[in-house]
Amino acid sequence: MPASPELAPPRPRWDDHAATIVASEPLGPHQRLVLAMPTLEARFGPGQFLNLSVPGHVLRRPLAPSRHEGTEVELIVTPFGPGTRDLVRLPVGTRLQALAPLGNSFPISSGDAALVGAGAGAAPLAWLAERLLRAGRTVHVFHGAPSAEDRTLVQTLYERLGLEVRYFSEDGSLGRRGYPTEGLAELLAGGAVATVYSVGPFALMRAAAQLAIAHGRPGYVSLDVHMACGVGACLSCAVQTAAGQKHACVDGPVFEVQEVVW
Amino acid sequence: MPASPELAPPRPRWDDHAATIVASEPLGPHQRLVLAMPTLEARFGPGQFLNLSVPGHVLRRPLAPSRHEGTEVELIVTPFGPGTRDLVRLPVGTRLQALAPLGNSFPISSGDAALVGAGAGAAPLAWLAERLLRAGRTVHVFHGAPSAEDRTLVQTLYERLGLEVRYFSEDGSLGRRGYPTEGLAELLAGGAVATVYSVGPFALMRAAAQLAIAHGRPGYVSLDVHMACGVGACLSCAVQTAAGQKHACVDGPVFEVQEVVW
Amino acid sequence: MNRLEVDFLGVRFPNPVVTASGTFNFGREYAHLYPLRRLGAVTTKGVSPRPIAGAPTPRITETPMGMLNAIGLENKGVDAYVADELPWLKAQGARVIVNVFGDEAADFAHVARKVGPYADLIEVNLSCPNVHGGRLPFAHDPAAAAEVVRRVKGATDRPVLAKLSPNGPILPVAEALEAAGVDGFSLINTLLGMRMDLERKRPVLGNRQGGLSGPAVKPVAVRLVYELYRHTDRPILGMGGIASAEDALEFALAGARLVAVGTATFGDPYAPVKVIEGLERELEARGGRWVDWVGAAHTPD
Amino acid sequence: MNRLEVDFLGVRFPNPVVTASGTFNFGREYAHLYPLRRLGAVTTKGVSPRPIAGAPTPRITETPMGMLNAIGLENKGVDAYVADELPWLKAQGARVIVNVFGDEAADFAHVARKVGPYADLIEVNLSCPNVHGGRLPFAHDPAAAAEVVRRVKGATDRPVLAKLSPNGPILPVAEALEAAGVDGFSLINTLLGMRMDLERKRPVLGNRQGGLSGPAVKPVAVRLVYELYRHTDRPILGMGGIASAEDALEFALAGARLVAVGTATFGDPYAPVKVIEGLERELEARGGRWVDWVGAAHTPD
Ligand SMILES: Cc1cc2nc3c(=O)[nH]c(=O)nc-3n(C[C@H](O)[C@H](O)[C@H](O)COP(=O)(O)OP(=O)(O)OC[C@H]3O[C@@H](n4cnc5c(N)ncnc54)[C@H](O)[C@@H]3O)c2cc1C
Ligand SMILES: Cc1cc2nc3c(=O)[nH]c(=O)nc-3n(C[C@H](O)[C@H](O)[C@H](O)COP(=O)(O)OP(=O)(O)OC[C@H]3O[C@@H](n4cnc5c(N)ncnc54)[C@H](O)[C@@H]3O)c2cc1C
Ligand SMILES: Cc1cc2nc3c(=O)[nH]c(=O)nc-3n(C[C@H](O)[C@H](O)[C@H](O)COP(=O)(O)O)c2cc1C
Ligand SMILES: Cc1cc2nc3c(=O)[nH]c(=O)nc-3n(C[C@H](O)[C@H](O)[C@H](O)COP(=O)(O)O)c2cc1C
Ligand code: FES
Ligand code: FES
Repeated sequence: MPASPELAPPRPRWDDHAATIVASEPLGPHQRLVLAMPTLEARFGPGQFLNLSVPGHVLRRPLAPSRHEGTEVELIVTPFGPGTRDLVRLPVGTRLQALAPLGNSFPISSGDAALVGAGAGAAPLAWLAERLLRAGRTVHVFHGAPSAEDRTLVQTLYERLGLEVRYFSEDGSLGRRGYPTEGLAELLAGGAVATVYSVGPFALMRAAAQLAIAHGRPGYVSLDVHMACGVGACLSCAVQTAAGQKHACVDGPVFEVQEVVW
Repeated sequence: MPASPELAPPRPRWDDHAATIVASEPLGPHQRLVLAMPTLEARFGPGQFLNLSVPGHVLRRPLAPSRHEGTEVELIVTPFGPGTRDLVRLPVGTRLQALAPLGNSFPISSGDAALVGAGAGAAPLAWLAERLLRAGRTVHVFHGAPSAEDRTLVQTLYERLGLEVRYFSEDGSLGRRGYPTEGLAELLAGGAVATVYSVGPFALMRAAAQLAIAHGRPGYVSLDVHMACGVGACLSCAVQTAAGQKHACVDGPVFEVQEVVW
Repeated sequence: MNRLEVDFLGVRFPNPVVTASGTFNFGREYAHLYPLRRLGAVTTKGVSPRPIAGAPTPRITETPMGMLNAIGLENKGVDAYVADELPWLKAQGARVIVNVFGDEAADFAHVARKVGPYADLIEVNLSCPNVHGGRLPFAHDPAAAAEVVRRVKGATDRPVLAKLSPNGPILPVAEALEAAGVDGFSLINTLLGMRMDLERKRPVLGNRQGGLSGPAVKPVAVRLVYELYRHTDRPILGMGGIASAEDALEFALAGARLVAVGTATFGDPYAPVKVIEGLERELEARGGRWVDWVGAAHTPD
Repeated sequence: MNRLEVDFLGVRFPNPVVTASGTFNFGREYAHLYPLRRLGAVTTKGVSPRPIAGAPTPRITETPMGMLNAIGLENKGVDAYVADELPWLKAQGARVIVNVFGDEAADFAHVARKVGPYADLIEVNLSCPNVHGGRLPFAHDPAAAAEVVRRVKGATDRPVLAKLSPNGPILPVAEALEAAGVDGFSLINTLLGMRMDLERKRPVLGNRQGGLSGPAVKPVAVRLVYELYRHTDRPILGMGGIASAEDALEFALAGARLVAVGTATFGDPYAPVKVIEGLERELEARGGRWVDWVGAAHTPD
C-alpha cells in the first residue's frame, strides 16, 4: 500500500546546505534557533525536517522547523542529550551544515483541524497551523506540558498567529490540569469534524491517534525515531505500518494514524 | 643527583585556572594567543609551561609562555596535530582552563647568553632573552627555519626587545642558508664565554648541547616530551638522565645539557 | 600521474576509497550528490537469502566520537536486490563490493552465486550469528568461518574477502580462512558496546547491545590491520573510524590497500569523496603514490 | 541521607568514585587540590616486586575522545612505595586500593603481602604479560590468571579484585577466577590500539601499540560490565571513559558497585571530585541511592 498521494508529493532532492545560526534565544527550557540557509532553494513544508551537524558529534540531529521565511529557518530545540545540549549553547554566528529538505510533510485538512502537541512538538504544529489558517481552516490547539514551563514557547509560536491555545499541565500550574488529549476528546465528543494532528511523546501521539480512529476522523502524527543518516541509507528508523516496515526519514516522519501499528 | 639548585627553586603549587583568549593573531604559520588568567597569582618563569584545555580533546596541551604581564599570558602555538590545529582556530572570548604554573624555568646566566631556537621554541627563549637583558647580559640569538616563514614570529618576539636575531633558513630565503647551530659554533669558536640555551626540535637541541659541552660552556634545553597529566602523575614524560630516569613535567622541562643522555 | 590508482585482487580501482557496508545502502540515496563511479567502489548493505525485518528500535545511538548500531541485518533478501538495485548500481559505472551473509555456510554461497554477476568483489560478513553454531558469530569460530569461505569460493569466481570482527582474536580465524582459500580480508566490523538510558534505566538500543563504529574505534582498527598485515600476504581492506585523508593514510601505513568510509558518511554525505580529494592533496604534498604508503610503517622487529 | 555510601566487600566507602590505577600515581600530585579522603578511594599506580623503567617515549598520544598509553608499567618497585608513599597515603585518611602485578604468580603474592597493611582492597592487574606464559597477558590465560589469584589470596587477608582485560573473552577468565576464590572484579583495562605518525611513517608510540582509554571506550566498558554482572554474584568496580556523574550512573545501571575515573583526570584534575558532586545532585534529582541503581538495567531476558 503506497502512502496516500497527499503524503507523497514529488520531493525536491536534498543536499547538504550551509546553515549559520543568526539568532538563539531561550524559550523556557527550549531554545529558539534561527538558521540562515541561503543556498536552500527548496521550501520546507510543516513536518519536514533537516539533519543538522553539531560540532564534536559524529551524527547529525533531526529537527523539524517551525518556520521557513526567505532564507531563514526557525527551529525549536529542547536540550535532551549531549548533542542538543551542545547545540543550544552555540553562539550566534556558528556555521553548521544541514541536510535539507528531508521527509514528507503534513497534508492540509479539508475541514477543521485539531492540533495536539507537547514540548518541541509545537514547532512543526505551529507552522502547520499557520498554513491551515492561510488555507482558511479553523484550528484548535491543545498543548500539554508537565508544568507552566512551556508558556513562552506557546506564546512565541502560536500567539504570533493570533491563535488561542488550550494549555494543559500535569501539575495544574497553567491552564487545565491534565493532558491535552482530554481537550481533543471533548472536542471530538462534541461532534467536531476535525482532522487530528499530533506531535509529541509516543504515548501522547498514540492517545491522539486512538481518539481520531475512534471518531472516524483522519489523523496524522510525526514519528520520532532515532535517526542516523536521515536519508534512507542506514535503516535505523524502522516503523511498523499496516503496509509492512517503513523508514521514518523517507516514508515519514508524517504517517496517517491508521497506517501505524501502534 | 638532585638538579642544581638554580633549576629547582621552591615552586608555587599549580592549580587549574580559568584562561580566556583575549587576542589571537597569526604570525606566519604560528599563532600568537594571549590568555587572560586573572586567578593565577604565581608568576611564570621562562621555560615553565601551562597545560591548556582544548574543547573536544581529552588531553590538555603543554605550552610554554613567551610572556606573562599582569594577568596576561602570551603563547606562540604552532598548529601541529588535531589539538593545536583546533586551538589556533578558537575565537577571542573562548574560555579555557589551564594547569599552571608547571615545570621549572631557565636559570639566568652569569655571563653572556647564546639562544638557539627554531619555530615556537622562540617563545620561551624570547622571554628568557627579556629576563637576561634586564639582568644586564649580552644576548646572542640564532633562529632557524625551513624558509622565510618565521620572519614575523622573530620580529614580534625579539625586535620588541631591541634584539637583533641571526636568522638561518634551510632554503636560504631569509638570513643565512643553513642551521642556527652554525652561528652558535662560530660564536663559541670565536672564544665567546656564553651560556647556551636551546629550544627546538630534538636534533637542534642535541647539536647545540654538543657544542656547549665541547666548549665547556653551561647549557640548558627544554625537552619536548609527549605529556598527558603535566604534573607527575602519569609517568608519560620519561627522560633519561645521568642521574637516572626523570620526568620532564616535574623535573624539567628544562635540563642541563650535561645531565641529559643524548 | 594518478597517485591513487590501486590494483586489488586483479580489480583496478581508480582510488582506494570505498563505502562501508550498511552505511550507504545500495548507493541510490547518494547518487544525486556525486557520480558513484567517482568512488573506489560501493560496498552494499549486507544481503541474505531471504528478507530480514531487523531489530526493534531504537537501532542507533551516539557515543563519544562514535555510534552504536543494532540494525539487526535488515535487508530485502537477495532476489529483491538482484532485481532492483544491483543492475542499477552497475549501470552507474560503479565498482561494486557485495556484502553477503546468512544463517549457515550454504546461505552465504547461495547469495554469492546470485550477486556474483554484479560484484567486483564479494565481502563475507562473518560477524553475523552462526545459527547452527550456538549463535556464536562465525568470526569467532575458525572452522565455521572457513567452511563459509570454502562454500562461497565454490559458488563464485569473484575474489572473496572475509570481513573480520574485532570482538575476538583475529589471527586464528585469519589462518583458517587462508587455508580455506580466502583471497583477502576486510576489517574491522563493529566492536560490541552498550549505552544506558538514565531516564528509562534501560539500555538505549532496542537490542540492548550494538556495534560501535566511528572515530572512537580508529586506534583499535589501525592496530588490528597492522597486526593482520604482519601475518598475511593477502590484501587488506581497512576500515573503522575513517573520516579524513589523514585517517586513510594511517590505515595505509598499517597495511590497508583499500579503505572504507562508513559512519563518517552519516555526519557528512560527501565524506567518501572528500577523503578521495584529500588523499590527492596529501599525496601531492607528502609525495609518493598510495601504494607506496601501504604497509610502510612495518619495520623489522 | 548519604545517597552515595556503599559497602564493597566489607569496606565502607563514603561514595563509589575511586581513581583508576596509573592515572593518579599515589595521590601526592593532587593532594593539594582536595583532601584525598574525599574520594571513594585512591587506586595506586601498579606496583611490582622490583623497579621497572618502562617503555620508550612517546608513551602517550591522543585519539578521538580517547588516548593511547604505553607507559610500560614504570614503577619504583614495592619497597620504595611501602617506604615512601603508602604510609603517607593512609595518613591522608584515604581508602586505598593497591594495584599489583608481576612477571609470575609469586610476584603478585609478594607485592600483595607487602602492601597488604596499607590496602583496603588489592587489585590484581591481569593485563600485564605473563613472562613464563609466552608473554600472553595473564588475562587471556584462565589457568595462569587463576593461579595468580590463588597465590594472592594466600598472601593477604584483604579482599582481592581481579582486573580484567577487554582484549579477549572475559567470561571464561572470570569463571576460573571465581573458582580460585577471587572476591570481586574490576574492568575494563585498556583496549589495544595504535596511532600512526604520518611524518615519520611509523607508529606514534615508542612501544608501537598502546592501551586505549577515555570516553571512546565507554560503550565497550559498559557492555562488558553488563555482561559480567549477568554471570557473577561478586561485586564489580567498573571503569572506562567515565568523565561525568551521568557516565557513572550508566555503569551503575550495568552493574558496577564502584566506579573509577582515570583518563578524565588528565583533562581535569578535579574530575573525580566533580563526579562525586555530580552524583549527589543527580541522585537528589532522579531519586534513589547509588546502591538502588546498581544493576537496575538488568531485566529478565
Ligand atoms: C523528524 C524529527 C523531527 C524532530 N524535531 C525536533 C524538534 O523540532 N525539536 C526538538 O527538540 N527535537 C526534535 N526531534 C528530536 C531530536 O532529534 C532528538 O531530541 C535529538 O536527536 C536527540 O539528540 P541528543 O544529542 O540530545 O540525544 P542523544 O540521545 O545523545 O542522541 C544521540 C543520537 O540518537 C538520535 N536520537 C536520540 N533521540 C532521538 C529522538 N528523540 N529522535 C530522533 N533521533 C534521536 C539522534 O539522531 C542522535 O544522533 C525530532 C526528531 C525527529 C525524528
Ligand atoms: C614543556 C612544553 C612546552 C611546549 N611549548 C610549546 C609552545 O610554546 N608552542 C608550541 O607550539 N608547542 C609547544 N610544545 C609542543 C606542543 O605541546 C605540541 O605540539 C602539542 O601538544 C601537540 O598537540 P597536537 O594536538 O597538535 O598533536 P597531537 O599529536 O594530536 O597531540 C596529542 C597529544 O600528544 C601530546 N603531544 C604531541 N606532541 C607533543 C609534543 N611535541 N610535545 C609534548 N606533547 C606532545 C600532547 O600532549 C597531546 O595530548 C611544548 C611542549 C612541551 C612539552
Ligand atoms: C548502521 C550500520 C550498519 C552496518 N551494517 C553492516 C552490514 O550490513 N554488514 C557488515 O559487514 N558491516 C556492517 N556495518 C559495519 C561497517 O561496514 C564497518 O565495518 C564499521 O562501521 C566500521 O567502519 P566505520 O567506523 O567507518 O563506520 C554497519 C555499520 C553501521 C554503522
Ligand atoms: C596512563 C595510564 C596508565 C595506566 N596504568 C595502569 C596500571 O598501572 N595498572 C592498571 O591496572 N591499569 C592501568 N591503566 C588503566 C586504567 O586504570 C583504566 O583501567 C583505563 O584507563 C580505563 O579507564 P579510563 O578510561 O577512565 O582511563 C592505566 C591507564 C592510563 C591511561
Ligand atoms: S535515518 Fe537512516 S534510514 Fe532513516
Ligand atoms: S606528563 Fe604526566 S608525569 Fe609528566
